Amino acid sequence: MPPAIWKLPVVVILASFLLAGCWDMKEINQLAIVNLIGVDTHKNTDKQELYYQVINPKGIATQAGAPEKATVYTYRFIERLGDQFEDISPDVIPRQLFTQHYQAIVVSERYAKSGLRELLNFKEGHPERGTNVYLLVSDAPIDRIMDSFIPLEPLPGRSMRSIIENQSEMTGRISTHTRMKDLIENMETGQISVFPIITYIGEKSSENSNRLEHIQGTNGNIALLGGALFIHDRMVGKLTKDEMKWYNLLNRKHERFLETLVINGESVQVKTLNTRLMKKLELHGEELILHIQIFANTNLIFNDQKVPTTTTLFNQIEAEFNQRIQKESQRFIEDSRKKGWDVLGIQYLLHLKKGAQWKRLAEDKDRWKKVKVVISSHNKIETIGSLISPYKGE
Amino acid sequence: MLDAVLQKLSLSMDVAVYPVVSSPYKISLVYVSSIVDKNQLLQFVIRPLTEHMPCVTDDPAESFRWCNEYLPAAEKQQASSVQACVEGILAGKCLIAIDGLSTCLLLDTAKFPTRAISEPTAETSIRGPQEGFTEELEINISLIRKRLRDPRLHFEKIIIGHTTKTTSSVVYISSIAADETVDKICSRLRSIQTDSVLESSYLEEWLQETIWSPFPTLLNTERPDVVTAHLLEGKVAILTEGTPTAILAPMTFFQMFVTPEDYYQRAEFATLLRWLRILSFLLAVFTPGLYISIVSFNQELLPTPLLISLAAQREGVPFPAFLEALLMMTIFEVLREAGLRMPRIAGQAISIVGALVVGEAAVAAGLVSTGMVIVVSVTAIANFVAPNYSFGISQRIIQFLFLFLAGFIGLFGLLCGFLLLLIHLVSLDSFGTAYFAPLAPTVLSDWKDTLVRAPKKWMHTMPRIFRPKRKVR
Amino acid sequence: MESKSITAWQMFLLVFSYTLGTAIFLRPGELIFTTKQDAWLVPLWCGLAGTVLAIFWLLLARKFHGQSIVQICLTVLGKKAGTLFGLLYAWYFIHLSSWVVRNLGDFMSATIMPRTPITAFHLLFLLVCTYAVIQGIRTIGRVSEFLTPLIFLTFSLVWITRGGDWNFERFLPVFELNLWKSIIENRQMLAFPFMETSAFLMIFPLVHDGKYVKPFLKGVVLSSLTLSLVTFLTIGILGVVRASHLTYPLFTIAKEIDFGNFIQHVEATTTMFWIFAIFVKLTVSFYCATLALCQLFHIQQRGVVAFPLIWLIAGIALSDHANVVEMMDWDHKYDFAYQLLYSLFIPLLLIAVSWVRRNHVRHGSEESV
Amino acid sequence: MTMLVLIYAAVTFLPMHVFARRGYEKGEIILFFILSTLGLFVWLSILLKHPFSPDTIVAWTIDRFFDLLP
Repeated sequence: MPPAIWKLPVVVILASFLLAGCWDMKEINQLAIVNLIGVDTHKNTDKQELYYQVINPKGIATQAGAPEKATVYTYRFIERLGDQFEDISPDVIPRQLFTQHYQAIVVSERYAKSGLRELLNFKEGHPERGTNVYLLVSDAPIDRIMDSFIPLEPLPGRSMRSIIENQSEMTGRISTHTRMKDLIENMETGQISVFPIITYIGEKSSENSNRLEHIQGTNGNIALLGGALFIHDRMVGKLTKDEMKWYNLLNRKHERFLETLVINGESVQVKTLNTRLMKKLELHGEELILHIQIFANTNLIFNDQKVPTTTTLFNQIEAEFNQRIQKESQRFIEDSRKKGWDVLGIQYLLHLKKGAQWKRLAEDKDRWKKVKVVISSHNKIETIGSLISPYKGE
Repeated sequence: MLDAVLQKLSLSMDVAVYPVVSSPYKISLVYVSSIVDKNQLLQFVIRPLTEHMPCVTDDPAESFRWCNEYLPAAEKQQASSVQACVEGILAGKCLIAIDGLSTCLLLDTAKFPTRAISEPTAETSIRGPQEGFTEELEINISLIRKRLRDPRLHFEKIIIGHTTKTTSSVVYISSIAADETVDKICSRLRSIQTDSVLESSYLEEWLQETIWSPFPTLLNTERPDVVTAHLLEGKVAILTEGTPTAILAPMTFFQMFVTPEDYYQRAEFATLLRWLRILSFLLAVFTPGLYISIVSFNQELLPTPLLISLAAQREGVPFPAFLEALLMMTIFEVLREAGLRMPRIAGQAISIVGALVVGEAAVAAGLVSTGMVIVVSVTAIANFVAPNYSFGISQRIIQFLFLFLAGFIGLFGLLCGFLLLLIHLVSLDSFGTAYFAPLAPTVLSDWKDTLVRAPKKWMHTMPRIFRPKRKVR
Repeated sequence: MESKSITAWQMFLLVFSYTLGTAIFLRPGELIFTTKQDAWLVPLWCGLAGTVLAIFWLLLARKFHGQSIVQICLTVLGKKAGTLFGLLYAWYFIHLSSWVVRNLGDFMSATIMPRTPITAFHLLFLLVCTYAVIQGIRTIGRVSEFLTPLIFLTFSLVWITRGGDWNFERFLPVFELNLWKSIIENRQMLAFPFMETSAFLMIFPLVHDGKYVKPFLKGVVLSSLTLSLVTFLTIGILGVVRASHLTYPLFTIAKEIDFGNFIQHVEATTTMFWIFAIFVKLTVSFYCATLALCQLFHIQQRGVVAFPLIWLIAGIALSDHANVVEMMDWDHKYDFAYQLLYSLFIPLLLIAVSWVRRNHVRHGSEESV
Repeated sequence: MTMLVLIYAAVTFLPMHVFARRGYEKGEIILFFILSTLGLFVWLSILLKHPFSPDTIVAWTIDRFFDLLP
């Protein structure tokens, strides 16, 4: 057993370490926990307006029954994004910025149109600022969104996040793949990406926390408007909620899909449980054809038919559902083609193909305009609600 | 001869000289009254000498020969040298000295005051035998003999300590225990140069190879059934005179999580309990360090709601997290020590109740955050789960080491602490068996009894790490 | 202390985590940057070349049974030249350890603890390594036996939780790389994880009764497979775009774990488990450096040599390069040539000299050694 | 600068004193001294702002003598 020769100098080194103190030590109550970040261009200068919504811990952790206190504070900076950002925050915020747990980032339409590349580099650059966060575009002036309290949810950042997650769970109009890192990937490969647009209902932002006493739920609140379409890192257009639904279906973004059909005069609502979508790009002679096949098991949520529900009715519903999907998606593809948006990402599919012939086709930038799209869909109704045959009413 | 012996014994209060016959030559008895069985002495020595001794002949040798034959004592011994006589008297024997003769007769009438066999205090178990060892070596040996009626059970006698001369016995089953382990232990015991051995822990320190290790490489226990179980697995036990605790060697790290109850309960219940003990070891060692490094270095590990509530809690706390933890833990240690020193009944309760009361008061006074009190009391309670008390102490030492490292450089310090601990554990070995045996030098067949307590039906092979002679149980 | 030996299974684990140590953090990003979505093929043929080198070293070790590379230099080249080449090897191992330590320091300060100077990490980590080195190879073998399953477990957990973002389209178009250009471009991949296993030339004699051939080969082959698997998974989850621009793609994968909205931001703890691999790598290279010096100057106490080396290695790690980019650039240009000297030229020289000397002896011309 | 020399003294002369008292061979103590002085030189080169970087030396030699691969 070698004598403990390493003990003596070790004590010297460790002692000198302990005296030197700890560099990375930051107490919990020295942290300004950021929950929501907003970015907007500052009038016509090249600076940006940055909004940091910081949580007030005492405001949230109050026991039940205590009067509602301000749960968040918004700090506004006017500064160029990239340079010396670290040192301007301490001018105003007395604590160290802790941006690792922020829930969402809201970008104004103006800023989105001018390109987000700088913001993405800024966010990915430092490990403390992540890009695994939902990106939202706001068409209302951004200070109205950042400066208002939201009923029911103490933290506005969390409310935006739950809007997106619930919406994608229930209706499938928004997919959860709308994070900043998805924009990064699509930006480089030239694909299209769609991010939710939110707006503020009401004229004035409700700055005061006693707004939470009012019974009014909808006005003075954030609401989902539609989708913002991005090519590379610029916002180029808007999609309505309805178009968003088709976009998500055709790009395998989500498994949920909701559709109301009218069969022999009465409405029927069908919701898909899991949709599987196959995209195959084929070359027939000189002609490029994109085959899209959709398979779905559906759930009949609302059935207002006067006719007794029999399998024939089901077949009828399924046929109508398939037919509606083919017609509507063709219409959606035509509209977007007119506006010059490669919604199906055909250019990207071309790029993925192997072989010299495909390479030649991929060179021509708007080859995707001349591609014929064939859509076929098959679905099967699996579950119905608790009404086996709806009431007739007479 | 008699005078020389008395002069050597320096006439302490309890040395008695009793002249039996005084006519032609003096025959006298010398004994230590405190450690001699009086009525046995009266009945078997004094009465026959005074009444039945035939005519007193004037030849001392004749009467000596008579005493030698007719005195009905269990063990007679002739002692010629003064030293032997003195040793005999001090060992509780009574000496018959006849004038004019150089040899004397020693009769064994020793009766040391002993305690009755009672329940072991440290290691209680709900089910299983309730008898524990006592201070008397013979009684302890009988307790083991009672359980192991096997001719190959050996008790080797070794006398240690040149003033106390405590007899300690090395117990092993020769058909199972590995020979080199037994030889190593016996040679090491024989090589001990000390004057006194009052408790088996003296031997423990001599037997331990590494001096600077907080981890005990020998298991101490007061229960004969534990000793028998380990003997059957090829280990060696060391019983010492005057202490109820026996030492068991060789021992691995994972034996510390084994309690005798594991083998008396059902298999799956025992396995879950064993995992609970391992978890509580990890809790006891890592929670303070982890809490400090999360609260003051990488806060992002906490989920957001917890982070917010912790921030709200720590709003008014004056100390940084590291100092606060140090303060609370020293208070807990003080309270625990106070609990131990109190009389047995109040002891354990005081330390827990005191801790929580002090904790609450500190929180009310705003000195400490509630989260810290929870963390420190969880560590303290998890520390009590360790079945072996000396293992509990080593946990407390490591707790503080990890706290300092985490307080100094956060998670990285904790990582280095864990690595130092692992290297230290892995480099230890107790009597030829690797200390971290079934895991570090992986011996898969032994996993069934360390990490998991397999049901009896499957346990038909012996643990291989102790190199037993017999492979099948 | 060398009498203590390690078992074949421990040897395999040592080789496995030694090769994967820092390579798993640094290599996938660079590979994806150069050979886009076919990056996972490169480690395969690097492993192939590595195995060829491994077989060459095994032959050398078989020829001089029971001797480490330093002792071989002494026996073959005699006292003076032998010590010179032995010192060269000792310097190589010291240089290796300083790279490993520097990579660790950069990783820690770039990801988890940005404000701590990297020397703090270096000194503390080297202290732990010295304690392991002083305890001997048996302890190092057992430590790796306990740690490697932990590392593997954490890896598989991370990949499972990140399954959600998997997307096969990121691999198309497949097999587009032209082999020769990618070999030239990624030659530093051959040098960094695979030529460094020449350090095991020091550890071959320490394996229990000479069973070092199979575990060593298995270790090299399996680690190259794991490297290619990791690159494959990085491309699948992060995508070629992000993976090629990130300094530590593995860290970003751990950072973005989001399992049921509760297990988030666990990157700090997961990377702590991966640092065990770096610990094993550093301990092995540090042990080889100490052993080389001890065998050169016939020293029994490893502590006497190990302890000043902390001081030296931490210094070299700091003074070697200013930043990560400079280091990667040097690594790309010179690493292959530099390590070729130790892994190929010197062993070849040793074999040649020993062959020439045996001819002299057989032809009866006595040559004083 | 003085802090460095102080630590150097603590790290080399204290242990050397212990080794001498413990009766180690001459060779061991000398090697210990050489290694820790080497360490001192490296740290001095860092403090004096032109760091001793073995990699640049290797790069220089490779460029001059053997130009192996592009």
